[in-house]
Amino acid sequence: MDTSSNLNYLPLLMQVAVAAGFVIFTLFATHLLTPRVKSKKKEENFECGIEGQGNARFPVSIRYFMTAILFVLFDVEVIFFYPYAVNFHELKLEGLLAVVLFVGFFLIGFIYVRKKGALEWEK
Amino acid sequence: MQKMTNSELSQAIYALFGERIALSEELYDTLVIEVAPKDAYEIIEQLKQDPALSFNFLTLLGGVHYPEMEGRELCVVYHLHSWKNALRLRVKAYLPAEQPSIKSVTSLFETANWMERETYDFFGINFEGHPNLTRILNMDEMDYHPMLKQHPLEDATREDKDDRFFGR
Amino acid sequence: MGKIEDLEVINGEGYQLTTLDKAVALARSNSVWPLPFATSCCGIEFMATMGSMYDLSRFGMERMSFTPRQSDLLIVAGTISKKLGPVLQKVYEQMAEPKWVLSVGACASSGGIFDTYSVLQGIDRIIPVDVYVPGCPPRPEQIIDGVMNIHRLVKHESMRRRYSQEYRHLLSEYKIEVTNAENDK
Amino acid sequence: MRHEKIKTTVSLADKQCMKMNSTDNLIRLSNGQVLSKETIDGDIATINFGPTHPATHGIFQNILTVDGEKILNSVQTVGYIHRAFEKLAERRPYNQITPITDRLNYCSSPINNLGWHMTVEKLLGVSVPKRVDYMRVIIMELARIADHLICDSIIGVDTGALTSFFYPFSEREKIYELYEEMCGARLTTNIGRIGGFDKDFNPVFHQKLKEFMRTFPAAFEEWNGMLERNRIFMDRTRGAGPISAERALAYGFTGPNLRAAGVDYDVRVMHPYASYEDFDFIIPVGVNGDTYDRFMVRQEEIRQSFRIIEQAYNNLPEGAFHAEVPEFFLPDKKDVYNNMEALIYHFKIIMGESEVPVGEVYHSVEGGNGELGYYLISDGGRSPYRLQFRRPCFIYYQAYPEMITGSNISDAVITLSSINVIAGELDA
Repeated sequence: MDTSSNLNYLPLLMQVAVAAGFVIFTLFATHLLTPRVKSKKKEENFECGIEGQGNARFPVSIRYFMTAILFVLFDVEVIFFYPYAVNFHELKLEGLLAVVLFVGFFLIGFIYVRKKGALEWEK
Repeated sequence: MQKMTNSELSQAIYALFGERIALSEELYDTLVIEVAPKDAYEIIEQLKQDPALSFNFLTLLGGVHYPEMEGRELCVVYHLHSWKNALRLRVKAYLPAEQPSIKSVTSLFETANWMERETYDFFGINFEGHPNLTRILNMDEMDYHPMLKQHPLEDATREDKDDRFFGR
Repeated sequence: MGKIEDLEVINGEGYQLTTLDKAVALARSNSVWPLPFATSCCGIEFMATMGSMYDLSRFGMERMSFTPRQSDLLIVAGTISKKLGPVLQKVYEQMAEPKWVLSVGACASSGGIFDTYSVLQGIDRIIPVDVYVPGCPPRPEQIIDGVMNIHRLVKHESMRRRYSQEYRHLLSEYKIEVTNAENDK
Repeated sequence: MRHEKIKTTVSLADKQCMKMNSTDNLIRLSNGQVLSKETIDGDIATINFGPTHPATHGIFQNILTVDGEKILNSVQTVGYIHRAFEKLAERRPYNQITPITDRLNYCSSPINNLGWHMTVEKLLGVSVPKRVDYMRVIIMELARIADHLICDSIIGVDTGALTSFFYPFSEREKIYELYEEMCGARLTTNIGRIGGFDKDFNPVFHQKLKEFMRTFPAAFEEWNGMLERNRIFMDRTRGAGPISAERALAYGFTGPNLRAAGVDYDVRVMHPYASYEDFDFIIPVGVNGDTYDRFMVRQEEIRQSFRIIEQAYNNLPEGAFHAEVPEFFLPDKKDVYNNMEALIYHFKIIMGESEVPVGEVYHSVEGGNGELGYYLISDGGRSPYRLQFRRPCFIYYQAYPEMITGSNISDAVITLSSINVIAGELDA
């Protein structure tokens, strides 16, 4: 395996090392540098200043989850457009067909979601 | 239509209620009438519904404490305002200090809800039929009614302003 | 401002040697995140301080955080009544260390002109205060001067202070019972 | 089939919430937790829109019972900065009550001060010269512009347009400079005296006022253009927190909030004071009383106030800048040293011993938020026997639960900032 190919991966490796290094460094640095004063009142959850009631772990209404997951779905779909947009000319017609098909499935899914009324906010 | 003057207003009120108005005088361009606490509610209701007078707006409701007047220590003051005749009317009802209680006018004017709670909070006047008569401005744990004249202005538990130095 | 010169530093060509303490303190002093506990008139004057004319964000105080979890400086601007005392105590106690308190205005510092039955005569009765700003309301320049004092405090604070004996004594005076031992991390 | 009802462990908010009006639907569980029926069978949450909250712009608390984003009920707690103004006013002499009044509605404190001075003048039976009236009108309309600037910029902040806070605030700083020329303070002004003003407009005030009148319209229209026809702003604010005219009247609304609901009641028109009848200005009236109408009514009122200032400033009459009220107006130093009465009056005013006739009077002015009234009972002593403030914020904040029930939390936030509740005035 000629060495030249894995040489040009070096910058990528350094990039990953710097990114991961920064994250780990800040995590540990803050853990070491900040003083820690624990107290019972500090552990309670913050309810705008008055005594908290009950606990916050309860089934939040489904609409929040539905909106969030649909956003993730269509956001990930957009990511696939980047490679397609880069070599748009080489992929000529069948490339276009593949993408149209891909988007078509999502479109059908979106229409179904609209019909089901998952995005309506008020019941 | 010609705006009604105070004198016409007092005659109209006398015509409407007659002897139930204990006293009526004109102080600084506002007619002041004094009524017995038990029929304050009907008088205000009639004043509101009467087409000619139509006192449709309760401007202010508050209490006054007169410690030296026997049997009439606490006074509830209603400020009514008739927008049709651009006239103000002040209705006063005097209550004894022991169990001061009067019928609440929240059913007539929604705005009286908090004003009555504030008057209860300050003077301890009980408003019968009030949906939620509790303290509104002071802490719930406060046991006395602060606006009564016998209570001091300063907070009793403070220790920074030593009376000896302030010549009190 | 965080001038490098007044720290004990060793200056070389293009580099400076200083203790970790000083470097961290300098970084902290220029990026304090305030919690504006603005209740009454001083709150509006604090808004004027954050406005474009006096612009508090020139000093690294751009980000106002309203949760005590992400704030270092509690700016109490305005009257604190007795009903609000427990709320202020809870907000102060839930702030992450290291934390500072700036009491803006006469009402927060000493009850001001409201020497009445319902006003807490000064917030230092319930929480330890680092800097007091006089005035009713103080002019924005005065508030910024108070913030400058806080920055000076932050810059010269050693990292050991929050574990020191007198800090623990100060907390116990305000009946804040600390659960972790002397210096466990 | 709806998913099986999970036993939620949510309990209601603290004891304030327990005081919900219908107490029959409360069920006490075995472990002592109290739950309302809706909490058990639905995903009802209880959110604390509490004292320290960025959206409340002040210190009051709403415990919202929420189903998802829709608000079902709101229980309010106020009084967090109750400073006992009325008890304090019974201890201070008359001219020292002015500093208290400007801490009522501290966004437009000159209106409170001058309202108080007019109340005492009415009690004393003093009529002030025309020039004082025009000076008072100019200062009160400046204060009204300043108050509306803050309120409308906060609506902009709450709909996400932070720049709409910075633009009007620089205008407000110009108004602060005008106050400084007149009374030395920016916010809590303590402007004027009982019977007029302590000093006339000095040349710097004239120059700054001319400068303000030259630059303000353009700057105001530029800021207004950012929000008024802005698609996002209109979608967010139209239909948020509506209140009908009857409900507004029942709740005792006055001022811009009532005019937004469609009733054109304005104290300056129905009971003109400080010679307001000399100026012509229109009363803007909204249609359906929602946040957008309140915003538009306040914007239009800024323009009308500006027109009043122009009219008042252009024909400002000559004459004395204070009335003959010796027991409240500090005589000049040369009089104090030369004649006896001035010395006595000087001493009385400083010691606060000036006599006031016995009587009771109610006078109200059109404040930034509505009819700001002073009910003064005096027994002739050095301080009022009883002074009650008609605080518009305290009176119309009762309607807040009714305005937000059924709307989303984000609408509740904008509604709160659009009715311009000032905590200082709310719990005096």
